[in-house]
Amino acid sequence: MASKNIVGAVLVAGGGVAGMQAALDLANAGYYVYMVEKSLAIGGRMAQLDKTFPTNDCSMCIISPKLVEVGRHINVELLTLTDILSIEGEEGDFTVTVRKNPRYIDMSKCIACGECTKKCPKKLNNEYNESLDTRKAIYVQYAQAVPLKYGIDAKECLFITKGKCGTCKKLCPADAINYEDKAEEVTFHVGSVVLAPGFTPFKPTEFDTLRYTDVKDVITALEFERYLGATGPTMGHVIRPSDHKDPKKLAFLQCVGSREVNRASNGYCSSVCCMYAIKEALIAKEHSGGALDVSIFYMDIRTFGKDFEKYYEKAKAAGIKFVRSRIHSIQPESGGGVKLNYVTDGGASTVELFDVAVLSHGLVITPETKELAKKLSLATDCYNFAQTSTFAPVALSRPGFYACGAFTGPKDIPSSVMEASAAAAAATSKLTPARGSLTKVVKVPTPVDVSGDPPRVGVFICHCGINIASVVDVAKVVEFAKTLPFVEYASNTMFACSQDSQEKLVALIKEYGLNRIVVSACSPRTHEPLFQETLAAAGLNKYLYEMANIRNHDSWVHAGHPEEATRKAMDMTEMAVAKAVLLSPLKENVIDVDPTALVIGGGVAGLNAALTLSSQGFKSVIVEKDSKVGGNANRIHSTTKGESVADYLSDLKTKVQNDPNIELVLSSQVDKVDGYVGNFTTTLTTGQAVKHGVTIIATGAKEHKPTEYLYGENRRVVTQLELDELLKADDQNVAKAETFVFVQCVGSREPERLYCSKVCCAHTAHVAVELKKNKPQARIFVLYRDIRTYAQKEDLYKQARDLGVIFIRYDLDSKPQFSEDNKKLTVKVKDPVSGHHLIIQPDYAVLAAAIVSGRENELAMKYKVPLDEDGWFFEAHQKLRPVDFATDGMFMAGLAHYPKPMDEVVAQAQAAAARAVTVLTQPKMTVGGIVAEINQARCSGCGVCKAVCPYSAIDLDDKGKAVVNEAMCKGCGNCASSCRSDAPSLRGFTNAGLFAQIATAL
Amino acid sequence: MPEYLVKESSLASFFQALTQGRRLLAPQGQGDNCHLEVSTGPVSLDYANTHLSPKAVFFPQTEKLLAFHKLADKPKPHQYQDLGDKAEPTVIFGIRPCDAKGLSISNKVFQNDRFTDPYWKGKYEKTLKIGLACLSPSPQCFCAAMGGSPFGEVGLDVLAYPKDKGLGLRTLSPAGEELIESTSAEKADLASEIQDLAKKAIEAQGPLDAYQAIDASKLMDLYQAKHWANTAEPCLGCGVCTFFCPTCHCFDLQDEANDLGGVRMRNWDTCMSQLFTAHGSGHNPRPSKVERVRQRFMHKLKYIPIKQDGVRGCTGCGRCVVMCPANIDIRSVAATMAQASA
Amino acid sequence: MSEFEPKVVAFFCNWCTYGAADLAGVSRLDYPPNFRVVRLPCTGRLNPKFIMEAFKRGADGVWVSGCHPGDCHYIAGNYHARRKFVLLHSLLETIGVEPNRLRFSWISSAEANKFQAMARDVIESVRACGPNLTFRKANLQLDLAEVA
Amino acid sequence: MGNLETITQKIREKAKSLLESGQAEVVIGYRAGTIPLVAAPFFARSAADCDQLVWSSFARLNLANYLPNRTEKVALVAKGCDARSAVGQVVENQFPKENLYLLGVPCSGLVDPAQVAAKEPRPIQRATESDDAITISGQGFSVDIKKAEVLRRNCRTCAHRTPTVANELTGPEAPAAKPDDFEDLKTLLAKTPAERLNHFKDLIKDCLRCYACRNACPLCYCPVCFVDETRPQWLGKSTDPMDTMTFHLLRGLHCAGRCTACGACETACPVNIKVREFNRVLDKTVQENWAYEPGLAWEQKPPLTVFQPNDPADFIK
Repeated sequence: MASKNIVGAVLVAGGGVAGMQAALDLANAGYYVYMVEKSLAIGGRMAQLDKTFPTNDCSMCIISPKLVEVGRHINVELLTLTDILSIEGEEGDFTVTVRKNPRYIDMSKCIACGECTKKCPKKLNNEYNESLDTRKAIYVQYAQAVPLKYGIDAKECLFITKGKCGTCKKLCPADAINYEDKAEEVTFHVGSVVLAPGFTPFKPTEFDTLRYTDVKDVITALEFERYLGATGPTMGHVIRPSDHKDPKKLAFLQCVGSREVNRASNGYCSSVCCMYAIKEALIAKEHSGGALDVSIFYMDIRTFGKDFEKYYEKAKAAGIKFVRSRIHSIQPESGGGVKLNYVTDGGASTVELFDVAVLSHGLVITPETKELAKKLSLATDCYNFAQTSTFAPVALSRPGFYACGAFTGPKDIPSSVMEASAAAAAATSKLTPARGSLTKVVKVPTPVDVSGDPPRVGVFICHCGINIASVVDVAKVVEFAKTLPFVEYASNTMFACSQDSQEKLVALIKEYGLNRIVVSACSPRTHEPLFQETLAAAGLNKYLYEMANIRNHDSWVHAGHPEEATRKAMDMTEMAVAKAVLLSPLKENVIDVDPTALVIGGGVAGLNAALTLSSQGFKSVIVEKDSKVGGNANRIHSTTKGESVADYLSDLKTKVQNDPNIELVLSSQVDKVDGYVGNFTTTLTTGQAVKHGVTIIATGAKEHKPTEYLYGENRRVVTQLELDELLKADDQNVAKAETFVFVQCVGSREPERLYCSKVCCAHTAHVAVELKKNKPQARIFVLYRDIRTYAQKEDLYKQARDLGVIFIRYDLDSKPQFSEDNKKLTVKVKDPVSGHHLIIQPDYAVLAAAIVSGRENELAMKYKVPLDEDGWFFEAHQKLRPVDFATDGMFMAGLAHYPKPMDEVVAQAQAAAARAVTVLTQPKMTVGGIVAEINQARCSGCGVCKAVCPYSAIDLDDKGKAVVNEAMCKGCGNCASSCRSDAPSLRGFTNAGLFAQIATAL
Repeated sequence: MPEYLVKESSLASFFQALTQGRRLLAPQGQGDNCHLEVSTGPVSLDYANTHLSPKAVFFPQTEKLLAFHKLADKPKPHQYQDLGDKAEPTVIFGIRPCDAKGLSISNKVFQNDRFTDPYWKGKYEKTLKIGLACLSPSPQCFCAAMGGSPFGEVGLDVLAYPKDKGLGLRTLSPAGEELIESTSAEKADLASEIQDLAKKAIEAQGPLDAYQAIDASKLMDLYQAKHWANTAEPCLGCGVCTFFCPTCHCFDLQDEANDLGGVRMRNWDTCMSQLFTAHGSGHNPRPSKVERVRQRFMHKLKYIPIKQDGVRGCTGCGRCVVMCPANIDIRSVAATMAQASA
Repeated sequence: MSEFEPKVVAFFCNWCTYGAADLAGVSRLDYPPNFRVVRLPCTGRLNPKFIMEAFKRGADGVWVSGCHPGDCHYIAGNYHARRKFVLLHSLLETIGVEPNRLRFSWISSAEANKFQAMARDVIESVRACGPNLTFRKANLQLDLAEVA
Repeated sequence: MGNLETITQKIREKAKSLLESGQAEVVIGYRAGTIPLVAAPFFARSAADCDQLVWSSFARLNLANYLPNRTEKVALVAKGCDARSAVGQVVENQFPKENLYLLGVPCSGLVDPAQVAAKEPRPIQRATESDDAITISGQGFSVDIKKAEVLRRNCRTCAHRTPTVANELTGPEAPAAKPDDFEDLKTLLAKTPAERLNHFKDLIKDCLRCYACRNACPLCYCPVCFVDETRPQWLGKSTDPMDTMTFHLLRGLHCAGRCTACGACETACPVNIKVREFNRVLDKTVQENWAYEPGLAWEQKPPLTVFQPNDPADFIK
């Protein structure tokens, strides 16, 4: 490798949530990223969602900061409307050729004002809203799109296709339209490739019995999602499509295009449909004020993720009906609605009418992705998902190629995000020498010290072409601004954000000695960073900036009231000036980062995290309380893919032991913790003090000790892990055994443990298959509540059934009964199909005992990180930050977060390492800016600020007074508003500034 | 000065005459609820003292001093307008001698050879003060011990006392004389009666020798005495004592402005507040309540006597004794001071 | 204009409701021009005294809006804010501030329509309350005529 | 011996033994006032001092107010509300728990001088008390008044008269009163907003902005109170009614979820404003929304330091 050229850049294909996360982690770890997206904008499927389960977070709200971050990242090159043509070479140095398709819009000129789209005569299906409404031929994909630039649909544009029209070009105030735009081929080099092409929803068009194509009131779940969305075709109002009336009864049909080998050839479970159906059902019901009647028709409810089971219970409590039945066909009703025939649990055939049938369609690989995989010679499974191994879950069959998201199997957002981070780590494990070689750094002059100088405010009022000026009397606002206190200079500008305006701004700052800048233009949410960069370029502290949003909040919404709009623009400008006058230059301090990680827990997660960090060139210390590493994996026989865990573990141990970057401290635990991100000092119970920049908590979990089913009383009753141990040891009794009963959900999904342990169903199916293969005459019964072999693991379930394993369902109120007579074990269970009781006398009864958390309260307190009510470590955000804690520099991996199978454990460990690298890779960290500070003279030490700080950034010092750790503060200002004596203040949003704004608002 | 008599039957015409060309302020209400209010006619004499001291008439809690505007389009922008001297001719009836003495002490602060406060002066000089002597003191009263008397005459134009359901009067200034002459009051010789009544009223108050001892002590001995920490310990720092004190006169200047202009005003301030002495730098020469409590008692019992020829800054009205939530009784404090410096 | 035009001070969190207002702009959803927005990072930054100050200075109404519970960009800012709002709301309502003068909402950055509807509702209900003459500081009575 | 004397005796004995053993360096309790109907805060540091300690129905101040910033070991003579305030101060880091000895007094309610004056307007020279009644006398009169008729309003609805957390009680538990049902507030809410605003404006019309209510309050230990803020000085210092109202509203808000209804604020008010009216509005809100009462246990978390995801707030649209 050393002799070869290693390129410090990575290609990320796909701009969905997985691709974005991978790109950010890569770019923040010192690699240049080419992000290729075939559509106009990034965001992917998540941008189409209304809410996300199980927190009902607004999808757009949580994704849009990520969109902006990717869009603005100096080391992420966004290539939209781009197709990959070829990738040649090998890991370390690939040559990528792409085709950039024409947008017909000059991105550097487009200000996304939307004037062009108003008069475009073409009305086309709006893909963002699943074609439920229309868009124009010149359009943005969705309102919050990044890049927020229009594009022309060349196939439909009248000018491009027929040479007629040209209206948009006439209307564009920024002269951004270029009908002559051409496709171009571009070639660049990368060291590795991360593929995140995502999925497409299964189109139920071929299922003629479901009548999707011809019955209006049969819709897909994604269509329903758009109806729910505030930006959807009905602005969040659920309708019955046939007559736009409020529906009263709604049916969700699960597994449409999933778990379906006959008609769809999709044998796998799509993993997310149960949850999204519950989500859509709940939200629709909520919208209706509870009146809506919702039924979900399902085969197994698969709510296996963190907090999913509680969500399911919440839905039941909210009155959502769950009917275990797979609907074969839908009949339309005259006058709207549909008729469903189904058989209830009791066997009764039922007919029920619904207003709308929602098809919970599965996730499938697109033909383009299939084509791409083929072109790149990547191994795929029979469903076109890319093949990976349990122990390298994001590495594809060809070196240098990595994947995240639905490409390797259907999965939800947090899993995709986890994999994205994991892929970022894996994709750079061989690129370490080139880290930082291609990344750009912004160089700005040292800001002039203006503290103590009287404010000299420069005010710039933007016309935004005609966007502002056609409504607001800009000249009048300028004249008004000149009369405001401390204003030294005020002028208007056609486009404040244009390159020449920016240059002029720099010149004016110097010419007039301006030390505060106010721009009255558009939204600070989109444009503040741009202007701040300009201030920095002019040698002014970038925080001496304030913006008045006289476009989005004024001219665009008060077009009919130009006088009031002008008055409002004046007020808004005055408010901005009043605040600007009181702004102080904010310091950003640099702190050292100790480039070492402390990994707590030496199980598969901890070891993988440390190895991944080592591959990135970072040292770690693993602290393991046991006298050996490996954790629970020491007890597991083989993975659901049949790989030997023992072999893997011994390989892993060898690697760790031989790795000079890894120090292993056995039989030790964390004793005392000091410090914060970049600068932790953790003292171990061995007395050793470890200095580290980040902490990864991978403390694992335990197998629940069952208190039922004669466990511990009868030797034939064993837990799943105990059976694995017997299998590992080639136990003769097991080998001789003829009859096995597996009982699922032992201790899981019970009121006191309201979660699914996630791994048991697949593991049971796997073991059952193995036992059957070894001894086909063996009689194997699986007693279950819902079989949850999600994703491609569904194949195991099918295989087990094909091999003759008998699956018998039981309910929580009719659990299997175990009895013992003369050392003979008898299991009695009611077969719900026949209604009869089955009596089984097994040689072994295997209990799928729950996975329970270690309830690491002490550890959590020491690092000031939270646990949820089940004792799992609580992540910063369930969807988008699944391995981060809210507290900076703290990460988690493995079962400490939630039960999960080994491939997900490895992925999460790699992800935690990737996230850790984004911290460790910077020798110095910049902290400060808009953060809180404490005036200790006003502090009583009552601790309210500390209690309300979501980031544990406030502590009490040895005098009992509050102090803010700038490295951990995110600037929310909770402390500042909670303190009764105003000891904390939030820089940039001080009381003085806000009071000044209130005063000038009136 | 001569004495006069107002018979019960002529009370109405007496008060009627007082209101001629001026407003009459007189106590209304009972107990804690007794206030100086504008009155037209016969007033109740059945009250211990007004809830607040009469200083508020001359030195209101909030007083606007001047106004300014900042409208560039008006003539003479940024000029200010004096809001003082809007006093109307007034007569106050029923000031207790302790409070009258308090006013005279404050008067020397607001009007002296170095400085004249026009806001105080205007009101003070347009007001005639008719005192009402105390026949029976309340448990908190100790005016005599402070060098005053229930029949004290300091600061008054006329001293009245209840007599046979009417009033006995003694005029104490030419203005007072002129005022009474304009009423139906008849001349009478009441000197010996006044002397007797005053003697009785003084005897009803307990003697307190501590004050002489304080007068005799050295300032620094009193100042440096060890007891102040203990004396101040129960103090809540509320400053109620100063708000009710007839001789407390400290104020704080404040500007309030909006986008049109603003006003400058003064508000009562209190030395019990840490903000009272806080410097812009953050330094505070009276950082704790110990210094602040010492300041108050030293001011009343030592500093003012030094500045005002031996006249004590406390007039013995007893309001602070009653009002102090922590029952810090100036009489006990004086005793402690006397003891400590002895 | 003879009709009373209410003045409303609005406090929006940067991440949700300010974004919704941005989106309302993009979507050209018109609403009355009567309120002025103070942008906060989070409703958690909103000290109740800002609301008092707005009224004290003569605002006819105050509108506070942030992320839906659970959506806070800062994890829990709006949860803490909500408790403060509960207190302030009950206090002001009890002491006799017309409920329509002080409005609260959760509007996500995607809910431009809700934003528009709420904006209209806020202004119209404040308009119905009439000018705030009672819960404000009296004018300074500058006697400007005299000064001039 | 009446109950009051027994308690006084017990306080003195315990105070002496605590001081002697060094368990306390100061005993904060009450002495007899220098004027009738008053018991004053008193700091006993010697056995001789202890003989001045008394218990009476006039012990209206909240002695927890004297805890913050004190470095000595303190034994606090604490009635129910004082004890709760002291616990609150420990929770809020204002006093170390290990330095605090709570000598709990089961309280049967304290006498409101304003109500006494309403019954007997003549100047009172002397007041004595038995367990059930007080005897007041002045020039030419002596009157007995049943305590139950002149209890402070907060005492009439005190559900925690006996300290819930104390190192020791001076006697058997006092029967709790029927808790505040806020009926008057409910009646008030039925009136129009304008009527309610007038009611509250009228309530504070005499306010002198002396802040005695604040200074007497054990919750008001801030180094700088919002009324004294100068950068920016947003609250006017004059007697402007809106500035005054703002003071009372924010004072109420700052006490919300922390107020133990001790009534010290009303005791201290020199112009007899029922300042607790503001607190009661919020007491009601806190109890209804978060079922919280402060100062009942060391482990309590004040309601503005925590939240529940499903906290009620229907008024937020």
